[in-house]
Order: sequence, then structure tokens, then C-alpha cells
Amino acid sequence: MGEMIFEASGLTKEFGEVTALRDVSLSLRGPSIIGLIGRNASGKTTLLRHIVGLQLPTRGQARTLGVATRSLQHEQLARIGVVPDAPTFMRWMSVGEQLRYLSAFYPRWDMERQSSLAGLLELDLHADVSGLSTGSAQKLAIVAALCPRPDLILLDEPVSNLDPIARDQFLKLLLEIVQEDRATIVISSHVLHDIESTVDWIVCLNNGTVAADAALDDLKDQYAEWRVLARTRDLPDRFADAFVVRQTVMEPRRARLVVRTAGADLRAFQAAHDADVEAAPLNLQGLFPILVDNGRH
Amino acid sequence: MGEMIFEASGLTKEFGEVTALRDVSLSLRGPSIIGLIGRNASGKTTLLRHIVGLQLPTRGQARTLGVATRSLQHEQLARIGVVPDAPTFMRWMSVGEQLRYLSAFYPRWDMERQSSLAGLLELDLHADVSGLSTGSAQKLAIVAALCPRPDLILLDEPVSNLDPIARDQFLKLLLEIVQEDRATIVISSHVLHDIESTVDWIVCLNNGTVAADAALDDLKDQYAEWRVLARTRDLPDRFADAFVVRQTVMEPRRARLVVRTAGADLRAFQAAHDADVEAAPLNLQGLFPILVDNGRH
Amino acid sequence: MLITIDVHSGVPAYRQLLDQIRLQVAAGRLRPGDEIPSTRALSAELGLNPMTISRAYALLEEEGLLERRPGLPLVVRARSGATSATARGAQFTRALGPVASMARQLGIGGKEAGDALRRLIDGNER
Amino acid sequence: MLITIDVHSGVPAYRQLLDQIRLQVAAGRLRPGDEIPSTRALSAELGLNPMTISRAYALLEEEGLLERRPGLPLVVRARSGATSATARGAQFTRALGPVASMARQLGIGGKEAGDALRRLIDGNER
Repeated sequence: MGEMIFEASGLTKEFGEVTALRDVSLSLRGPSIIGLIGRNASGKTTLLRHIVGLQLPTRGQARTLGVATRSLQHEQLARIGVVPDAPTFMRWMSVGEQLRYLSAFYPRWDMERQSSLAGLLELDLHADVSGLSTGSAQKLAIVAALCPRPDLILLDEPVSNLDPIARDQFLKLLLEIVQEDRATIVISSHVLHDIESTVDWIVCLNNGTVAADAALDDLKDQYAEWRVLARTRDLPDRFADAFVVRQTVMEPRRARLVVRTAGADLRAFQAAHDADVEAAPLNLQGLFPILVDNGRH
Repeated sequence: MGEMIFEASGLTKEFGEVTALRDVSLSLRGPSIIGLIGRNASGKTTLLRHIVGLQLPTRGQARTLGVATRSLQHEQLARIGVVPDAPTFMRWMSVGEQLRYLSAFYPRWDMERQSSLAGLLELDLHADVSGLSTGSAQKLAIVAALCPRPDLILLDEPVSNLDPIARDQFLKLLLEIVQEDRATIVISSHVLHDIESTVDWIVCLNNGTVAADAALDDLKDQYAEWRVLARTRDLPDRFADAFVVRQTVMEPRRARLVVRTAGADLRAFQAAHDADVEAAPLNLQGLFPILVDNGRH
Repeated sequence: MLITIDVHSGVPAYRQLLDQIRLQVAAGRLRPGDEIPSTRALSAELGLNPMTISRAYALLEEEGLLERRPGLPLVVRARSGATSATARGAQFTRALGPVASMARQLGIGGKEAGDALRRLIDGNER
Repeated sequence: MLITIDVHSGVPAYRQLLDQIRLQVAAGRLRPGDEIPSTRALSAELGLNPMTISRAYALLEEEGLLERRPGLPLVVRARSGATSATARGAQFTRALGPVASMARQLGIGGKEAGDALRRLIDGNER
């Protein structure tokens, strides 16, 4: 596999009484687009801050681009682009001035990319930073993070304020950049629909622990929905089979199950319950509650 | 059809030099869940504010629940629930106190709904309002708007800060409420995926004008994607057919078109270009750019 | 009744609902007199807009497939065997369309394809 | 090459890609020597993750369907007619599965269904 981008082992982060990350072990390799998902307050932002060294582990190890995060130098930081969840800028500048100011810090700043990105995202370089809407501030943060041609890009809910067309363009842009720069992108988002069309890898956090860390396509292979219709007699109130992960009995003869495909024997199940079963794949929205539940055990 | 909820005719709203709404004519009837979509700054929030009388037309008419919006009284306003895009509360109260305070203003306040909503959305009634995350503040605004059992509910980007599970629960809740109270819900969102599973009607604004105002299912019937593969000779650079709304020629013999189904003759087209054509339906994400374009003409 | 709607497929949701109920009646999985889930129950189960469900139910009432009785659940109407057999055939022919076009693309002849299907249905593959 | 991927269907995207390319080769729509779009071109067209596309291409190379030549586009490999006919048959039988189960549900027999399919393929319905 590719270059090791971020490595955590036994990473725990406590804020006073609160444990934000609990014994997290992860190895993220690139190039890749990694979707970081989870419920609110599951530790996603804290993990992103650990990758770039903005926060340090209470216990355990964290290494980014081969260097312990407490020792990250300008050399590594210049290779990382960050779009925070609430970007702030120097408010007395115009958008163009802000970008010119930032470009001085980055030897690889790509002026051509700057103009093409600003055009694609319809960002007005002459506008005052102080007057930007939330959506436009997000666009400025995106341009600022991508123009240095970083090897690692961290995006914390970058699309929440973009409209559907801007969002679509932005996601396509990520696909191009990961190829052009062989970059690795970690993107956190609540909009699973966007994540699903963009990422190849999923990291799901729940209550500060890793609930899933796998290729998106492999997760899809691991679970399926079974729609069960009994032919002759009522279904049990509860299915005891070990491969049944979730179950809803809608009527005495009708149920919807989520099964782990590895252990599930469809024919045996049909015979045991004298039932018709339709098996259907699950998309990321359908998988999400199961992944989160896994994190509970 | 049902009760007239909101009626605009020739509604224009100017803020100094800027025209936020331009000659908008609309008749929204209920019960219904209406999705209000459009690009950033297309006038969605301004329209929502006109429905509840928070803004008044520069020109033209606006009537809500049968009354001109400039004359809305407590009688009508008590029937309207609003979740604004950036909710604010009295910050020295707890969540529970805030709700108790609000309940005094609404004769129909439903305590049972309050506890079931707070439970469903995992909203802590003992938390201080000042310490709420953006997501929790949004949940409080939702509970506050729905407990008075309003006949009309206006939601401005209500789901942007909710995680996938909370969002799913919230959207299912809207489906229940529209039936329980025979309410009408207008919901603006950039997350078309959410809109698509919830609404029956679409109003699309573009640059302050109405670009679409139709049943979602009817919009889906009106357009289709054609994937064209020429068998023997190259396709034209541009298709001149009037029913072709969008076109991308990917290679000399391969193209993707969006067509208006009303005028499109698939067999004649296949014969004319000696091409195989696969017709596929378009979902809301696929329709969106076309609807917005319509608003341009 | 086992209904699955993909709201993001682009096919109007009310049409998916129509097709599936028609199929189940034609297939005899829904029999005359069988109760249909209320709009509210189906809306909760599928996360589908209730107006969309009502629209589909109203159309099925109009074409005489469902019957509304005041204060009671909708039920499947009794139909003549002939109508039902015709409906079954039409339904099935529609489902064959994509398979036929695939066979043509693959250069598989009508006899070969028909025999394959016959074996699959009558064989002990179950 | 005409590829359509539904990333939200739940079917892994790389598998959709595999199936469609295999079908097009089996159907003769992609012929030996034909060039396959680059990962970058297909990613831009479908809005699909490039690693997912590379994964599918690598699998197709492994099974000998595609051929990589240094610095040149991937092409479809020349295959023996026999292999191709077997692949065609397997592909088609897989597509018949859902139709066969529908026929069973509708109570339509193997002969009736097979004849309907034969007529549809050989008839002048095109």
C-alpha cells in the first residue's frame, strides 16, 4: 500500500473529565480520500486536530507524515492543508489580498490553481473578507488550503454551507486533486450522500473509539438487508441467529433484518422459517447506524 | 386541493440596489411538505421571512393563512412555527426553562410532544442554553417550533448541523406531524438527498425568481437522461433538437443528454443518429442544475 | 405487503408504489379482501411522504384494484380471473424487456435464451 | 464505453464497474484492442473515486480481460471465442435470475415464460 500518512496507537485524549478519544489505533495510508464519519461529539474534530498537531495526546502515540505530532516542523506543516469547521481570516483584507498574504508562506503555492478554483467556486477576489457569507468564507478557506498543493488535506465539514452545485463542483475537484498531487484527503461530513460518492475509505468514530476503519466497498460487502415474508406461519418475535445485526418485525409475517453476510445462510433461513427473502445491499446511510452500534461493543 | 397556505402575486423585494425577490407569484396549498431549494443567495430565506411577515414586499401581494402578511395578528402567528437558520435564545435559562417560558405564549402547546421530541432528538432539558452546540441549539429551535402544534411550519436549513441519525429521526418526525396535525411544512435545504425523501412539492428559486413550482414526482416525469452510443458514425458536436436541455459529448461516438420527455421521440432519434440510447430517470440532484437553468430564461 | 421504495432512483416514488402493489396483486401475494397498510403506517415504515402514498392509493382505487370503505382499511378488490391473468402477463412482459435487449447485445438467440429461462424456472434451482 | 454507476445503490462501485466492463466485452461492444478510458477520465466523467476505478481495472487485468502496456492506455485483450461464449452465457444466466423468480411469484410456468422471451428477442420488437 501507499505512504503512511497518519498513525495512531493507543491514542487517548482527555479534556478534564471528558474523554474525547479513547485508545484510538489507526493507520491511514495514501493516496486516498478518507471519509471521517460519526455522530455529533464522537471525536471527529478532535482527531483531525491531532493529525495536524493542534492537540496532543494525553496518552498514546500520534505520527503524521512520519513525524511524532508533538515535533511537527514547518517542513511537514507546509505539506498539510486544513479547512477548519469555522474558518477565520484577517477581516480588514480583500479575498485576493488574504490569498496573496498566505501565498508568501508556501513555496509550492499554485497561482494557476488559485484562479481556477476561485472561478469554479465563484469566489469574488475583490470582496471584503469581513462581508463574506458563511458559504463564501468556506470557499475562501478551501482555496487557501488547496493552493499550496499539500500532500495531506484535512477538511472538517467543508460542504455544509455550499449549495448543491458548488458542492458537486467541490467534490469533483477533490477527485482531481487526489490524482494530480497524489494527495491524501481526510474529509469529515454529516452528509453521507456526499461522502459516499467521493471517498474510498471510511473511518467511523463513536464516543471517541474507532467503530469502523475499512474500504467503503468492503463495508458494503459485509452487510445486507433481508426483507422477509413468511409463507405459512408467523415469524418469531426475535431472530436469535448470530448473523442478524438488526431486526424489525413489522407484522407477524413480515420483517426487515440487517445481516452480516459472512455468516448468513439464506437458504437455511428460508427453510427454517418457510419464508421468502429478498436480499438487498445497503448504502452508506443504511450502514451508518450499524457501524455506530459496533462502536458500542 | 387543500387550504391556501401562502399566496404571492407579483411579489418583489428590494434591499437598496439589490433585488432579492423579483415578481414572485406562488400559491402554496396544504397539507403538504414543500421543499424550498435554490443556490446560495437565490432568495429562499427572504421568501420564508415574507411568509411570516418578518419582511414586507416592496411591491406586490403576499397573503398567509388568508391574511395579508402586513396585517398578520397573534391569531395567525400562533399557528405558525419557525426554525430560523441561526436560532437565538435567552442565554441565561436552561433548555427546559426556555421551553416553559415559550409555552406560556401558545394555547395549544403540547407537553407530551415536548417530552417525546426532546427524547427522540436526545436534547438535554437541564443543559444551559448558553452552552449548547450549534447542533443542540438547532434541536431546541425545532422543539420550540413544533410543540405549539402549528398549522404552518417554516424550516430554514434545519438539518445542516444534525448528524445522520438525528437528521433521519427529524425527517421521519416531519412526516408524522404533517399527518397528525394536517400541517403544511416549508423546508429549505441544500441537502437535496434529505429533501428528496421527505417532500411532495418543490419550489425552486433562482436569482429571486421562481424557477420551478411543481410536484416532485411530476418534475421527475418531465426530464430524463439519455446515454447515447453511436453505432456507425460520429455524433454531431451539438444536438439541435428542441427537447435536448443539456448535452455533453464525451467522445465522437458517445454522449450524455438531458431531455424534456414531453417532446422527445427516442426511436426517431435512434434512427437519425444510428445510435443506441439508454434512457434513465433523474433524481433531484440530477434535476437541480436544469431547474436552476430554467430560472435563467 | 413487502414494499421497497428507492426515493433517489429518479423513478417517481408514487409510480414505484403503483408498480409494486400491482405486481403483488397480479402475483397473488395480495389477495382480494387483503388489507393494505394505512398511509400513516407505510409512511412511517418507508420514510415516504404521506401525500405521495395517498396519490398512489387514489390511483389504484380509480383503476379498481383497491377499495375504500368508510372508516375501514383499504382492501384489495375482488377481480375476475381473466383480468388478473392478463395483468400478470403484461407485468411479466414488461420485466422481460431489459433481459431481451441484453440477449440481443450478447448475440444470444431467442431459442437459446428462452430455453435458459425455462430451465431456470422449472429446474430445481430454488 | 458507456458506463453508469449508482454510488448510492449499496452495490460496491468497483463491482458495478467490473460487471459493466465484463458485460460489454462479452457483448462485443468492447473488442480486443479497444482502449479503456484512463482512471482520470472515468473519474471525472462519473464523479467516482479514482482508487475505486484503479481497483476494478487491476482486477480485470488479473483475470486477463484488460492489458496494461507501459505508458499506453489500457486495452481489451484478445481472447479465445470459447472463453467469450462461456462468459456471455454466465453473464446472461445471472441476469435471468430475478426474472425467473418473478415468474415463479406470478405463477407463470417455464414454457410460457421461455416462449414469451423468445418472441420478444426474435420478434420485430426492437
